[in-house]
Amino acid sequence: MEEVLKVENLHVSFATYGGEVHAVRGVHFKLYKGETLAIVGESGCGKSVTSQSIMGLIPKESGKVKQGAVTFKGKNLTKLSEKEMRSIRGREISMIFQDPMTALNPTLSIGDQLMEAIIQHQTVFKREAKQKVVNMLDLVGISNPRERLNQYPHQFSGGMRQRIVIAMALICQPEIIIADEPTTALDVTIQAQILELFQEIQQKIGISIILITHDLGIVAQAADRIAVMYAGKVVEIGTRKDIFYQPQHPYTKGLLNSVPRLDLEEEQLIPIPGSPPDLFSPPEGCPFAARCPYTMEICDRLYPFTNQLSLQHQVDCWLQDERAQQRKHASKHHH
Amino acid sequence: GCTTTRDAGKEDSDNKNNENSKKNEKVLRLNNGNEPTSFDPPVGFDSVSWQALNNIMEGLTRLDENHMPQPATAAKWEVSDDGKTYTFYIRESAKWSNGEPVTAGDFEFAWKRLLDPKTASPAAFLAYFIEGAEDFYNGEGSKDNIQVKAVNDQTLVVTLTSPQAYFLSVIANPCFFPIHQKTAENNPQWYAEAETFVANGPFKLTEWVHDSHFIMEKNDQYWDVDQVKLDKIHWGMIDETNTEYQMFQRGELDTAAIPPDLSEQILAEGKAGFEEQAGIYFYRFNVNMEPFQNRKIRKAFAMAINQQQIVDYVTKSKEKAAHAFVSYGFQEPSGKEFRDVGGDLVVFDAEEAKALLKKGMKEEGYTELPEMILTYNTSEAHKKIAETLQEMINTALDVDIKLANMEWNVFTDEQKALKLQLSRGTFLADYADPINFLENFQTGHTMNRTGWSNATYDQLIREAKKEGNEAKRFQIMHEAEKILFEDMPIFPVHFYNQTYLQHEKVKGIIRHPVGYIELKWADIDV
Amino acid sequence: MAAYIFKRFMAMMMTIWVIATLTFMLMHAVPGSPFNVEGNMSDAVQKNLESHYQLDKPIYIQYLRYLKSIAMLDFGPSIKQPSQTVNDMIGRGFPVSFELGMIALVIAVISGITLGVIAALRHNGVIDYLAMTIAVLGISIPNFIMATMLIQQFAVTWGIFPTATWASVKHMILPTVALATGPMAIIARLTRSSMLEVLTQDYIRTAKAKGLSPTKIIIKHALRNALMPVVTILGALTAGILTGSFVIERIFAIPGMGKYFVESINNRDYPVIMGTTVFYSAFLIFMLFLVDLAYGVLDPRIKLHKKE
Amino acid sequence: MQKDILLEVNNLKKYFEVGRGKLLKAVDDVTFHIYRGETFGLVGESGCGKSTTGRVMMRLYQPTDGEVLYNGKNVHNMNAQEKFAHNRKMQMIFQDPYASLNPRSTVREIIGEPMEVHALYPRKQEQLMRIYELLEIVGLNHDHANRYPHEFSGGQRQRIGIARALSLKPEFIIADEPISALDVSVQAQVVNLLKRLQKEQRLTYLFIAHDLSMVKHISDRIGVMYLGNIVELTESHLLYKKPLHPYTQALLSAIPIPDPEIEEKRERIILKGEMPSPISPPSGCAFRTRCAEAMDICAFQKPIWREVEKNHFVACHLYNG
Amino acid sequence: MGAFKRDEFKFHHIPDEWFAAKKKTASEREAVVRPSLSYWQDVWRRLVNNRLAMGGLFILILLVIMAVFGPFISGHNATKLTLSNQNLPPSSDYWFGTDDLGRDVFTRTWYGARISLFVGLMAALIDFIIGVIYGGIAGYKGGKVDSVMMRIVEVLYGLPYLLVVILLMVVMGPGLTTIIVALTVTGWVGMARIVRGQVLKIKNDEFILASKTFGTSTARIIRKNLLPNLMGTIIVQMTLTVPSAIFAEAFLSFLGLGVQAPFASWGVMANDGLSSILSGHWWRIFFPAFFISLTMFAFNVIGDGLQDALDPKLRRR
Ligand SMILES: Nc1ncnc2c1ncn2[C@@H]1O[C@H](COP(=O)(O)OP(=O)(O)OP(=O)(O)O)[C@@H](O)[C@H]1O
Ligand SMILES: Nc1ncnc2c1ncn2[C@@H]1O[C@H](COP(=O)(O)OP(=O)(O)OP(=O)(O)O)[C@@H](O)[C@H]1O
Ligand SMILES: [Mg+2]
Ligand SMILES: [Mg+2]
Repeated sequence: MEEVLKVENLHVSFATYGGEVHAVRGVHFKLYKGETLAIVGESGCGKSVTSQSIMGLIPKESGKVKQGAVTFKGKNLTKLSEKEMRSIRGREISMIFQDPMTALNPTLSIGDQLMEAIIQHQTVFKREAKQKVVNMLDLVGISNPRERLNQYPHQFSGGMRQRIVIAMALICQPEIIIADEPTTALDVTIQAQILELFQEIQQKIGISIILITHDLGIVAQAADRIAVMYAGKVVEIGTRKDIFYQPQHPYTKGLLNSVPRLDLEEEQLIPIPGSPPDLFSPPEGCPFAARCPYTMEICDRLYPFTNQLSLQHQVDCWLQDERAQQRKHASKHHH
Repeated sequence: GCTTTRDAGKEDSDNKNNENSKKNEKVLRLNNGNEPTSFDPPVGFDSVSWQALNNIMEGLTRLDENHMPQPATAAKWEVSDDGKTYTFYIRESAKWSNGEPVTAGDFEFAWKRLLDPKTASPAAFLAYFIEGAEDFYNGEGSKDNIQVKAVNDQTLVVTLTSPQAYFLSVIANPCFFPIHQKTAENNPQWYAEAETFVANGPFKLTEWVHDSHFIMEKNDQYWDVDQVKLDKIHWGMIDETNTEYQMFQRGELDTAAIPPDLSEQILAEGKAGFEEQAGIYFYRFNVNMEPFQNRKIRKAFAMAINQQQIVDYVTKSKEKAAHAFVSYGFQEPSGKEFRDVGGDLVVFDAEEAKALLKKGMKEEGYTELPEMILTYNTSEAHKKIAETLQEMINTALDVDIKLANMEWNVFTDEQKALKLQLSRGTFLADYADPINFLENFQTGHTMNRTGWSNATYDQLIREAKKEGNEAKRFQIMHEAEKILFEDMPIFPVHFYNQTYLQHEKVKGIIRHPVGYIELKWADIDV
Repeated sequence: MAAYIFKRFMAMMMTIWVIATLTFMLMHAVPGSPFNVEGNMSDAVQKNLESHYQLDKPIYIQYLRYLKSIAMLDFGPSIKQPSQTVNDMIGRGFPVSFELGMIALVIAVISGITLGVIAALRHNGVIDYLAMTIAVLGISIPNFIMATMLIQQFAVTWGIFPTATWASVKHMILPTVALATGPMAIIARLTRSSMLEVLTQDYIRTAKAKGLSPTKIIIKHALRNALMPVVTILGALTAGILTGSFVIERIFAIPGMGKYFVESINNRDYPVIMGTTVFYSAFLIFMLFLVDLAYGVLDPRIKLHKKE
Repeated sequence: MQKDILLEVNNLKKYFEVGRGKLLKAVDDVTFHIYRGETFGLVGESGCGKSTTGRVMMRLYQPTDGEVLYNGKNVHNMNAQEKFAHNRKMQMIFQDPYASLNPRSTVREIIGEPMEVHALYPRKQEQLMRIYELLEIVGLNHDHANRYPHEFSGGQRQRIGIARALSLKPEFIIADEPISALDVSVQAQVVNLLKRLQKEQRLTYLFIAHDLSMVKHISDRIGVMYLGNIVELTESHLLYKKPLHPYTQALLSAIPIPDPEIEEKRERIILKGEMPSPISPPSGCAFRTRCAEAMDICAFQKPIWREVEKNHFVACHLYNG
Repeated sequence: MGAFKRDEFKFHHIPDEWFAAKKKTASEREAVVRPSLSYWQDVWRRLVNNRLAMGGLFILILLVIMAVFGPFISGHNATKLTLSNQNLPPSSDYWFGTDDLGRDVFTRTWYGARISLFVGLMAALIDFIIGVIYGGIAGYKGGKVDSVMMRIVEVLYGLPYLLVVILLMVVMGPGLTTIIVALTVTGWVGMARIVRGQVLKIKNDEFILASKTFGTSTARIIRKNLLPNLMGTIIVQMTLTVPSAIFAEAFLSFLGLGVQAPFASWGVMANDGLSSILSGHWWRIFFPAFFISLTMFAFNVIGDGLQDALDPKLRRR
């Protein structure tokens, strides 16, 4: 498998009135060609910040990439100048944002907004650019694309706007698309349409997708590999099957247990108690310790090391340690 | 039309100089302050209209540099023995700017129009000297009874109600200017635009952009055109003294008024000219309101005022401090100055003032004076004087008086309705005779505004108006003025004068005390 | 659309009528008369003048006459300057005031927006502070002081510009600058805050993700949206400039219409008061209407007929 | 389960006037009833009129037509006193935990407000005790009482909202999407809490959501709404097993299941387009524009609301006759 | 996979007991770690961090102190004329020079500060009361009531202000009260508009709805739920009203409406000193104009700072 993007030990923090927010604290993952990597995790765990650092879109006034590297085509994106970064954005890596209602400029026609990306990155005639836009809109399933070029975002429904946003991301045929919760704002029926569109496109063009979401259902449907984030860290990463059928991290397990399933008649949901930690002062040890049913003394003191369970499957958890395993066995034998 | 709106006259001064030397034109640039009210002679009864009217038109007489009436359109006149009937002989060379002769009929037409209630001329009262005038104006008599008759084209006979020596001076006022009858009958609005204006003065109106500027040029039809030196006069309308001064500094104006703040400096440097003006700045007591119903208290306040200090330190424009009501500039038959003969009728005396106040308060049974308010109409200059008066009264009498200012129209209304205790007043003479000053304090006169009434005084004024003997008349007037100051319904502050800046090359501009400017003899050194 | 405009027009007429009526009442409630003079004016003369201008008629007849004059759009002659009609005065003064106001507005808008944008882009930086200090100074120096200082420096001391009047382009510079500073400051502050707001919007992030250059993002994406609040106040600002120009017109001896607003009231020149008030309120309301139209053009989401 | 009807909604309509003369038919002729003690789920896509239905029931809006009977009494036809008394019986939990708590009030003030309005506890101390009790019930503790909403996480806030709704000891609670703004890991907390409370306090719920899996989990019966209409209503286990209406079928198939193997095998019905505007809804059956099985009749006749089998209502021409 | 290799050395230092299970109580799980700050404490904290705003606040406090004590410092009287001491430039005796009637500009400046600041604050206060009530009603009632009320505002804009002012002066006589009334005749409109907009915005917020569901009276909703949430906007608006009222007072005083001579506000002093730009007596216009500017600057930066501090975007962090 060809590696197109590698994120290593990424640390990002923000200076706010309330103090420094450690939004991302050592994220690492790789993205292979043609695959869909899902990043799941709850709100505020740093998914968006991770994607923003890949794009170099961390707001300069307050945010800072403190450590780590994002390697793309041999270049460390975190070290590139703004100008170099601009030539990558939209052309080689593009992004789809969560809310299609606000992601489009309300005062510009969609044709205008789609065309400017092409014009920015390629030397083409306007006619040519227009043709490309029309083709792309056609691809994402907007009927009568030529007529609709002059319309404004408010004249489209939410689902159509999200298609337009997708078309915008695809228009320069990038290698990577980062989709930050592309369907969260949409209804399930529309979500199904959009997810299907993603799959179609991936089959046609073969790009790599980073899909950020907090919906495990979507992940089960659309991802090849999954990274589970918690409080600014990737706590578990593995293939779809690894995560769903052999989850190792208590958080991953908890997550799977806490969502109801349409197809089953389970009686009780098992929630994860408590709330995610505040990133103003992240705990020294494992951030999940406070909510973890298997907490040990060490969890509060030291962040666990990464355990390589298989070629693709890694998990950061003290429970993987032999000593913890032993105790577990011991207590099992007791009963 | 106004095709040359932005004409040469408005260009930069450097440009202007070039052009002038090329054409050798003598252009005078003046500021009229505001849009003239009207160039209809009987209607435009104020200085913004007179300034211009006096130079584009001419009456029977014209005031000379000594402000004395001289033959103008009338070449000569005769006065009957009883001094009541005047026969004017109009010069044959007097022409309108359209080439037609100025006739006695034009005068008769104009004067009767002045008195016509339909004209609604605010100046009509000036013509009340004429037999039958007042009745007609009040809608009681007929037009034909007005004793103004054009005997023929050249001869105009006027009969007065009483012999008035100053009649010749009064008719120099623009409201007595003739009107070209035919023009006026064809186009009732003939005076509204430069194109239709028919002039008979040293200049004619050639351009008038309302609220912006107007231009007059030498009138070659004028009978005395040889005396006229200027080719052109450009009048701007700059209603802001500071700007006017700044324009003068930049050479965009040839004369300018002096901003109050600068007058001391400029006068000290001797750069400014100044001229007497027949007018007085004074304050009115309301004799119907406490505590000023008491004569002694009024006098005490009047004597607490140091007029000299006010002109020296506050107005600072070299005005003359006023110690009586009639201003300087009126000659008695004896050749003496009226004011000098009359002398000072009230002078600053803090001791005496204090004593008078004490006596007055005793008379009225006051242990303490009631609250007093000194009111002036809103203006920076008035405020300064009011503040000074307040201070002077406080220092001399140890009395607190409050200040209040009012919007001008409200102020006038309240003053007329006798609602103000102590309030500011101004009188500017309409014609050059002391009686014009003194008649104001007759009982019930619109200018009285004090509630003061004195039968002897009223009688004296009536007598003076009828008196044919000049020496006697002046005697009566002095007597009246003394009575006024005995009772002290007013106290004077200062007489007006006109201070102005003028470029050295400009010569021969005459500023009359009755408030208008004379450009017939003006000239510019090239 | 036509129906909307008609409805709007009727509402405008209604407002103007109310304003005219109130003004009429105010005008007659205030003491003083057009014929008050400092000097001598006998009662007879005064009476004569009043009957000449029909001010001796009962008040309701005068009111009806004014209503008629409004309906006919003919306010008759001025009382103070009887040889001119109110229509003449407005017809002559308004274009000048309009020219002055518009130039000032253009200056204010361009410089205000520039200043505001620069400040927003350097939020909390030295440039931001500097720009906002300029803006605050612009608001806080009274324009009569500003005007007098400008003349003193630029015309008298340095002789670069002519002092006053409204004759050539050169003449226009100082008065328009003096008039523009206040509105400029207001626009600058408004632009700054709305720009700051817009810059946090998602579509700006989208534009960045497309790889557009900052200049392009600001000009094409941010500015247009940031200007929306600026456009909103433009109507009121224009009308304000028009009346506010009184001081400037006076200082610079510009033959505009501003003086009539003040002088007609000081003179109790009733026809002129009514004429200018009706004209002004109509203009104001019309400007607000234009702003609505402009809003629709700038923001495609707003359709005119959707608003009440 | 005893089948005692607590609440009845009959032919409820709510039209909003938008612009001149235009009507937005947010709720267009809806009929259902809720049994005492049950949880009635209402699902549907955004804008289909769920909240409006809830709000009309809560009397936040006046209905355009139809009635809401609570214990047989029309809630919109009460005098002031009755209204005030009724307020205590029915409470609401809102969707947005950020917007539904006054940011300027402390938790204590927020939970105490309804009690103060109804003057339940004349003594401050008693009220405070009750507030503490409520906080405990929802799993928060005493020191939280003096804090401000912005200091809490979303899940905690939603629990504060629940505590507030409970403060008047209501019988019936309308929960308008109480979990859709919450994190997945926290949603279960709130749902479990609601379930526990239902048992402990014998509450009846109207549970509004667009997440069908959660609705199915918590509800006894479910109504599926589409464009102002309820298209299908049945017991929750039946709905998944045997959906009748094409819209319900599509809706169910669109919901991803967090299990890769099942997902791989699943056949999906992907609906075309999106929900039409409620200002100009399609004639006849509102769903026909997106329905794969639309027939001619669907265009001009509105399908009737009928009980196709026991406890299974549906409005669709496919099941006519 | 070198990066992910265990660090054997560190690992061995971990004591075995640390791997014992540990129970957490519910309250530990629900711990709220954020510091407890009320909304206003939070705003204040942000404001303090804004140097410009703090500068403004400092200036303002200084101005107020000077307004209180300033007139007594120099030992000169504010109204005493000393005609022989006219137009003296600033010196060790007269720190700000003297005016055209020989009065001490320093003392007058601080007297003026009292008047100007008082007028500004009073006008802002009254604007606040009227504007909040009017805007609140228009916004809360909405619909017809709103559009009629907004029409009235339009009419108010169209009326010739000068006429209104003159009438006021006639009815009430000149003085401080009159000037404050005159300032507020139209001054409240801005406040009303803003309040109306805000009310329109938040009146449908869920927390208001929530309050309605338990039968809260309208009055209580406005008092307890609406107003506290409007306060931020209102305060920002007030900081902008104060300077504009100070400014407008200058204009009205010029019409003769304000405090009566010999006392003078800054605006009057600046106006009276206008021609000193030409005469070179710069101190007569400079000081009042400078302090007007300074006050406006202070209020404006405080307003801007507050606006930033109140920004809801930053609030959720
Ligand atoms: N510009 C910023 N300034 C300050 N803090 C920020 C900024 N952007 C993000 N953060 C903080 O960083 C943390 C991670 O945010 P991020 O947006 O990556 O979360 P997320 O996982 O995408 O959550 P969600 O699912 O809600 O989108 C949060 O605590 C957030 O408050
Ligand atoms: N106050 C209102 N005025 C006008 N239209 C309204 C109003 N409230 C709701 N609507 C409209 O009524 C329709 C139904 O809205 P409602 O809020 O009931 O939908 P919903 O099913 O709750 O959607 P969501 O899942 O997004 O909450 C929508 O089209 C909405 O725009
Ligand atoms: Mg995110
Ligand atoms: Mg809803």
